[in-house]
Amino acid sequence: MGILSYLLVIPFIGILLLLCLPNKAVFYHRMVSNLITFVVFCVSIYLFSSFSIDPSLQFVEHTNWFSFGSSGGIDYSLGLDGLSLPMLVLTTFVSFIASVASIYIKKRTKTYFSLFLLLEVGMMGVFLATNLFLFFLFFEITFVTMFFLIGIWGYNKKERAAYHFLIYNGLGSAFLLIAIVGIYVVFGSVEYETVRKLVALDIPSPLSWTLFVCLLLAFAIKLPIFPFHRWMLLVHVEAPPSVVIIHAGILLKIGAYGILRFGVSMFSSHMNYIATILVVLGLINLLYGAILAFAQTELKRVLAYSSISHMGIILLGVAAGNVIGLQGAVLQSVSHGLISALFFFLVGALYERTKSTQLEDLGGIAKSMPVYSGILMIASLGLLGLPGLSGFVSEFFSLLGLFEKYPIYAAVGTLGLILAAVYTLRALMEVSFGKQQKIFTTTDIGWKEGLPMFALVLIILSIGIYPDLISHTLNGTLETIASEWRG
Amino acid sequence: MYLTSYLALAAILFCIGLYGILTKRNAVMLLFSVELMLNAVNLNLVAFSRLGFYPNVEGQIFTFFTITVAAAEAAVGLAILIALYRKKETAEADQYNSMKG
Amino acid sequence: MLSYAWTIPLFPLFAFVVQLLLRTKGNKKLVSSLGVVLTFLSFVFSVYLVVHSLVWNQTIPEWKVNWLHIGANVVTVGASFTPIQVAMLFIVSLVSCLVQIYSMGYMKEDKRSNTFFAYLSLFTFSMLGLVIAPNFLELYFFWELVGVCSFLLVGFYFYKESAKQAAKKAFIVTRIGDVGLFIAICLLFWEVGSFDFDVVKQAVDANQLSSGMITLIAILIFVGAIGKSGQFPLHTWLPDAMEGPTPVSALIHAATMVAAGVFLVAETFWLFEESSTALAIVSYIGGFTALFAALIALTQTDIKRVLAYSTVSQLGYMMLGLGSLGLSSGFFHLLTHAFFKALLFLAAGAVIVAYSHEQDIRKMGGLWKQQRWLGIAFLIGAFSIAGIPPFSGFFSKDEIFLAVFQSGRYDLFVAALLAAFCTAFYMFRLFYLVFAGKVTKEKTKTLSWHFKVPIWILALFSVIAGFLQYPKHLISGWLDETTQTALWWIPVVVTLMAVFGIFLAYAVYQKRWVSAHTLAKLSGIGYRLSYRKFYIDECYEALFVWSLKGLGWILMGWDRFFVGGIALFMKSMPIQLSEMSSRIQNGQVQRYILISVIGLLLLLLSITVGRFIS
Amino acid sequence: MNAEFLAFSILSVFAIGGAVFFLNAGKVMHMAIALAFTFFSLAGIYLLLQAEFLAVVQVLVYAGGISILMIFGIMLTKPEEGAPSRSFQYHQWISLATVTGFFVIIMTIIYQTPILTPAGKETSASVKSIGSILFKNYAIPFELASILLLVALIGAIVLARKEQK
Amino acid sequence: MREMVMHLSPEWILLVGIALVLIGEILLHKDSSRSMLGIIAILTVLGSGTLLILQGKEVITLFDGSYTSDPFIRSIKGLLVAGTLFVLLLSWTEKIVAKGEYYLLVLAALLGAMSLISSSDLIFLFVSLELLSLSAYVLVGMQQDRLVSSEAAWKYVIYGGASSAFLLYGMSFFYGLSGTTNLTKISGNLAVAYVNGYELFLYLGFVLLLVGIGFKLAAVPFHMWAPDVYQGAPTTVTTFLAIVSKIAGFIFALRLISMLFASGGLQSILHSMVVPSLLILSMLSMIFGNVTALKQHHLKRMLAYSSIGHAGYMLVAVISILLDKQESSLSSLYYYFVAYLLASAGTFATIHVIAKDRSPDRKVLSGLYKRSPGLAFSLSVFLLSLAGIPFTAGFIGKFTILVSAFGNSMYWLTGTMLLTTVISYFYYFRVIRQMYWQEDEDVSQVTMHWSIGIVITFSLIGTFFFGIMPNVLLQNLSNWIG
Repeated sequence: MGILSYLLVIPFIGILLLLCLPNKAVFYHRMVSNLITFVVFCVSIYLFSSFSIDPSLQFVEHTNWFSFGSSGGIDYSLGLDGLSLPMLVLTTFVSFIASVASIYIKKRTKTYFSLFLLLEVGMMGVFLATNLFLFFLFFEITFVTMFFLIGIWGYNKKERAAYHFLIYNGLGSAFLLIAIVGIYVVFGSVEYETVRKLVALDIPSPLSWTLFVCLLLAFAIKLPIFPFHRWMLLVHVEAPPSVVIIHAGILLKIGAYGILRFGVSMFSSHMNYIATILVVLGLINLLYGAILAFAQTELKRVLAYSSISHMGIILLGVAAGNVIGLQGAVLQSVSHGLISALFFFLVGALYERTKSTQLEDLGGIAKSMPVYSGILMIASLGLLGLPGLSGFVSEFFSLLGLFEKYPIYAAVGTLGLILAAVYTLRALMEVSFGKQQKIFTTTDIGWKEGLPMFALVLIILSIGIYPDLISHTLNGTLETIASEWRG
Repeated sequence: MYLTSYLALAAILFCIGLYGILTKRNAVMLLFSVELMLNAVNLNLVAFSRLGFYPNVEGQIFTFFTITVAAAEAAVGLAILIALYRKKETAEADQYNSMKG
Repeated sequence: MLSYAWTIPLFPLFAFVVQLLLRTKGNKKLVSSLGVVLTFLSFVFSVYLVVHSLVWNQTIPEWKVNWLHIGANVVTVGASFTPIQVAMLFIVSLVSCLVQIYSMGYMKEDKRSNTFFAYLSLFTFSMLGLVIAPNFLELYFFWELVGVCSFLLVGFYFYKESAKQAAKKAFIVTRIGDVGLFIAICLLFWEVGSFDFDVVKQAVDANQLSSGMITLIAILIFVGAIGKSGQFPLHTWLPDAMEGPTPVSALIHAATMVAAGVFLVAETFWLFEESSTALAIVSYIGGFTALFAALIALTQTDIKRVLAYSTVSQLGYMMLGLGSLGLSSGFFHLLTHAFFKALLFLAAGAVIVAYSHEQDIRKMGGLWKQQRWLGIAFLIGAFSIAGIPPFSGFFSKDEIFLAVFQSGRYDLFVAALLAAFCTAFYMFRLFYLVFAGKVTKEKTKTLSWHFKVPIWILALFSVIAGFLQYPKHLISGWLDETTQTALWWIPVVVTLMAVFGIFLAYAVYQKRWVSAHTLAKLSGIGYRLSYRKFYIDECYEALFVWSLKGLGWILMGWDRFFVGGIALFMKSMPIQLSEMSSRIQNGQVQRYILISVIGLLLLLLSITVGRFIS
Repeated sequence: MNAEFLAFSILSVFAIGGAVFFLNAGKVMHMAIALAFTFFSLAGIYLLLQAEFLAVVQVLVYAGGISILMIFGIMLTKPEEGAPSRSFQYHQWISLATVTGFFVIIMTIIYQTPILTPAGKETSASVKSIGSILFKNYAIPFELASILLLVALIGAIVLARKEQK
Repeated sequence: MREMVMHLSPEWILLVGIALVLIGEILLHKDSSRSMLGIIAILTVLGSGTLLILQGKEVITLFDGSYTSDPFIRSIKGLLVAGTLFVLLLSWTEKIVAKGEYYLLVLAALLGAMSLISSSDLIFLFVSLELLSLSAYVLVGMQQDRLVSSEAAWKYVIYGGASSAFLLYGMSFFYGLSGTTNLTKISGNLAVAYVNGYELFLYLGFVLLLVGIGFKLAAVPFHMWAPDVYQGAPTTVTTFLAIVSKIAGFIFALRLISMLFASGGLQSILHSMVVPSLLILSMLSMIFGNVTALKQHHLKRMLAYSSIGHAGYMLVAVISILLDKQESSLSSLYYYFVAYLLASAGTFATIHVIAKDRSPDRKVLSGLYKRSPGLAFSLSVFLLSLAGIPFTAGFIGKFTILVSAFGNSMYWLTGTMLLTTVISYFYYFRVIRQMYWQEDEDVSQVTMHWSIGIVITFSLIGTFFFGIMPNVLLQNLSNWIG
């Protein structure tokens, strides 16, 4: 067992510990979860620091697992490259934050944290896996645990949300499974590298197109791309804050990661054909989400639609097809992960105090909660892509990349920047500016909530000021991908 | 030509049995209809065993088994019906519908 | 020492961090003086640079470090110190320092003054950063940052509904312009492969870019400038931005940030020079804005709004100058305007404080008698902006008129003259209404030295700044521009227009030979248009805000009913099927057999029929 | 028109007639008797097919055993006659159509490709040959059949006996 | 004779067991406990399993090939034995008056099932099938204090009688065309008939057979009996039907079809008719089974529909086997059997424990997470395995079937299978939801007999084990079969 396997095992230790604790020891449940997620985060930081910057796969682990049929076997293989590393670190970090943000969870904490840790395993596994089968397994873990996390600990319409999550993601994973089965049958392997090479050898056939479209659909639902977005709204609105942090922060990015990993990297020649379609879809997402975000009257819905809008930017970056665009897409994944984590943490803190996130009920929070609204301000500015915060870098890279081949589309895409400002500021101002609408018990945030928020702000700031922090590790891998795509 | 006539007769009886099983309201008649269907099949088998491409005795042996099974089935079916009748107090087959959906 | 010039913006940044940390607990006086002191250090350093660069004509070394990798390209971050930049450094740090001093008085009673000073420091940092940026990306970085500071400061009184709206408007409208700049930067990157000004300049000089592309990029950059500098049609945010505290108006919305657009055009002037179309657009928009805003300023009743429109108008002048190939004229006006407009705003702030936060000029009067020093200072500013010799405004305006005339755009020349007339009129309308006439308030507040010192310093600069260009063409020299031969009649005509404007104001508001009322009636619909700011806001409201809202509602319906409907359909289809299938399962065994036999029949048919067909 | 054909015709008319009467008889008891008649006719047809052993078994098991069993069943359950419900009528028509369809298909297939008996290959199966094949080749099924009968026996007892509690 | 005893020993021992139980039942006093007989039954089944293992890898054919037993068949028999063992263990607490007869019938049914899958002769097949069915009819109706039990038995016997008439009718045509009932010989004669223009008879015969097969598998549209019977039967019997009867039915179908159409001349029929009709059956089963399950409240009824859906999945594997005859498809089917067996046994066992005297409506599960976290967890795992979620055996099973199907270019079938799997998530997760986030009205502790504990534990471990270490089975399977 290598370090990556240990990484996957650590949360299980946490689960065991939790099982040993009595039901009532809520504080200790939290502590165990915080501790474990923190340890995992530290390990991932260690991985980050000892990662040597080149496009190769590192920390590789490879064991035969099982074989079936005439095709080659399916292996247990883990590894990290420049693409998965930032996502892994994002995952561990956001998980830690979400674990801390779970203070708003008050019932059945033991089950909650067990599922939470399991979810973390799933998410890490998704990024660590270097074959499709393993990827799928971990993907499904996230799917099942999320269903419970939404369904048990959500707000009023939690069941509807959970079921929407179930149908859409179920469909997505069905598509994914078709693709994986097909790839396994057609190419005789599920290892990323092998498949990539074999796909590159063939000229696109109807069969490989089908597989590719299935893959794309799977991740389109996860991301989500325009007509598949309904489920995500409900999840954003109804799930508890800490779960939404994970959901908006990481799970949506699995879609982006999937498109990059399987679409761009594996099926590069196919991707080339549909790049323009992808650009158009990206634009639709970007503008559609933005306009709808503007029309919402509830804070979480605003954020949900803004997520759709931001996922559009990822698509644009991917579709740009050059290193810059891809960098933008990955950075956007990371950055939006952090910013939305921060945002939903804030929303959770707000809901805890006001018991409402309707914009009309809110207002003038800045008076009684200056620190809170300061952080909210930073989060908003990050969301609308202010230079100096991580959101800018990613949007800039994505659009800059797009300008190379699709200047007109890119120019239309910049409209998104304006709209982002419009809806974000509207939401921000309805919450913290103006007259205080109701008498809430609004005490400002304390250290418990403040520290993790500050940590997030700090990271958002540092990526914004020095994006190479992340994009450095990416470059090698992305260059290989981009050269394939253009080759 | 002969064989075809036998087969036709079997088919007619089979279909009558089938129609009976589909429409008779008395539960005992359902069991009877099943027996009729099985009889039709027996006729088929016997006809084949004598007049088929490869006339041989296996068809008759088959029929022998079929008759045995049919008798057993009839017995069990009737036993079940009696048990059911005790609770439902009716022999109307369409009344036996407490499970549905 | 010179090689550390890049540290200039860091002083206020440090101040910002410390002030933010001391936000709640810090002693107000300490916190504010920290800002002042550190900004003053920046100022001193800037002066040092000015001496080296402008006076001794030394080149100050650029400073660069690698910042980020964009694909294969390495983008640097750094600082460069061309004469324009050094001059801007000087202006920004000076005005900023003065305004901070002023604010110590102005914000004394505000509970959140520490936050205010922190914001001011942040702004100073961003503005200084913007000024010394050696490449487009860094410039854009700070460009947005100053926008945010402006937003924060406009919305400083967040609990006021109007401040909230104004801040939002300020941010969004300028962002529309920023997007232009953003696109320009992206295009330049793919054309040239770098963001650096010098690299781009070399490429432009080497004719690497097609002329169409240059025009496009220049126009897009100008769009950015339009947004920031409040040019028509994106000017609407600037008057509303007066909702912020007055020192902010003086610093950001008069002297520095709004001039950033002009600065940007000046900085990339080599690009504009290559495209006559772009220049024409710059000058026409500038000229139009100058007149248009001046016309609006004629009728406004809020002291700060008058000044705001005046700012818009003056910025239009600067653009006009630049568009007419008068780089030095435009920049020179920027310089002088920074002094006199800051002066006017600070004075106006003092007036407002004196009247206990009353801003309506119709409720003022007779302040001359109570606070004469203020009157004098305001008068200096007014003369300067009206273009009365020997005040600084006269010289810079004169240059612009000269440039416009020589560019051959006589229509713009006439418009500019009209604007000059209006300028003089509305300034003195303001002066007479506020300072002359009856005393409306018996006891006005006495003002502390915090008010007086900055005002007087700025007044001093307003008076003397003009002489930078007059006997010796210092500015042109710095900018490496050949001086144009002056035409004698232009200053005369301009001054006459100004004097005429002043006289009219005197006649109407001091002597009341003609009542303002009849004048308004005379102009008919013109008055109404001017008073309602040509209904631009209303138009925008109808055009953009409502259409966006409408679109939002339509899409909302679409999203909920159509997209959601499809999802619902997909969901209900299995359920319908399920219901159908469980209805068939009615509990009767005969029904079951029937269904199975029908199934058998269909199967048989489909197979045999399929067999016969194929 | 030989004797065998005549016999077949008569017997088949009896068999079908019995079956049709079974379908349409008004009283349950009549139905049972009609069907017993059919079973008898079938035994005759078996004789025609030279399956004497089966004919005997048919008479014993069906005409004798099963018919009697059924009549017992009828008596035990005291059937009452009544008009079929509306929904059931509906069901009847569909059933009729389906069965007719099924019948048509079978008849088409039977008559489209008639199976011709190879000349001179008719075998007559004596009881002896049946017995020997049965116990030589079909010993296991025979054993199984005995278990089956045991199961039926036990099952019938278990099911039909009165509840003990 | 000695050979016959040796080779048939797994079946013989069941006969012995039946006899012992019968004798015991007669000897025992009316009111005394029948657990002794249960132990005998269990021992018998265990013995049968042991003998199966002892037979090793040899291939046995008896009576002109009408009885065959090869390693694959034997491993399937192993599954049947295991399934029956689970059923017997569960039966310990089942409320049935005639417990002795009950054990006897279970053994007889197992005997029927085991000889069913070994037989290669139409007569043999028919008799074994009827032995299985007849025992099942009686078993279903044995809970005489419940009306539904009798009613279920009634429906079962009528439906079963009709379908065996159809099956026989079909068999009679095959016999007529080939003149033999021996499946090893039948195919060649059929090919002759096919060439001579009797293909329509073949079609007719096959479709009629399909009724009988469909009935055993509970495949749509011949599934109509299943929901009522599953619901009405005692839970243990339902388990038996869902596991043993179904698995035996599949192997029966597979052998029958593959041997009927084994001859090269009939390959075109296999492709033009057999596979398409199975395909239709499979698709309909997957769709209707899963879709109808959506509306069900009654757990056993829901599981009945779910098992109809699973029959559809398994049919996919059967079709793959018919198409490519690769061992991998065979092992995929086997793997699915294992997964399905474990999960179903576990599920029914849990329901058996929880529902007790009540009708197992979904509501009985409310708040189970509090009353018995272990049971709630196990039931969740079983349901997840049925739904095909990774790290359970069900997923690997589904995956292998998908691979086989895709490898045979059955893309639409693959698609349908996954789509219906998604639909199935709904009702499986709804049950889980009921346990975890529906508050409970009933707070009584759940008590469980040790025998059921064994079943649940074993199923749970197995479900996880085969989900995580699939190679253990897959590797061995290819050894056995290859």
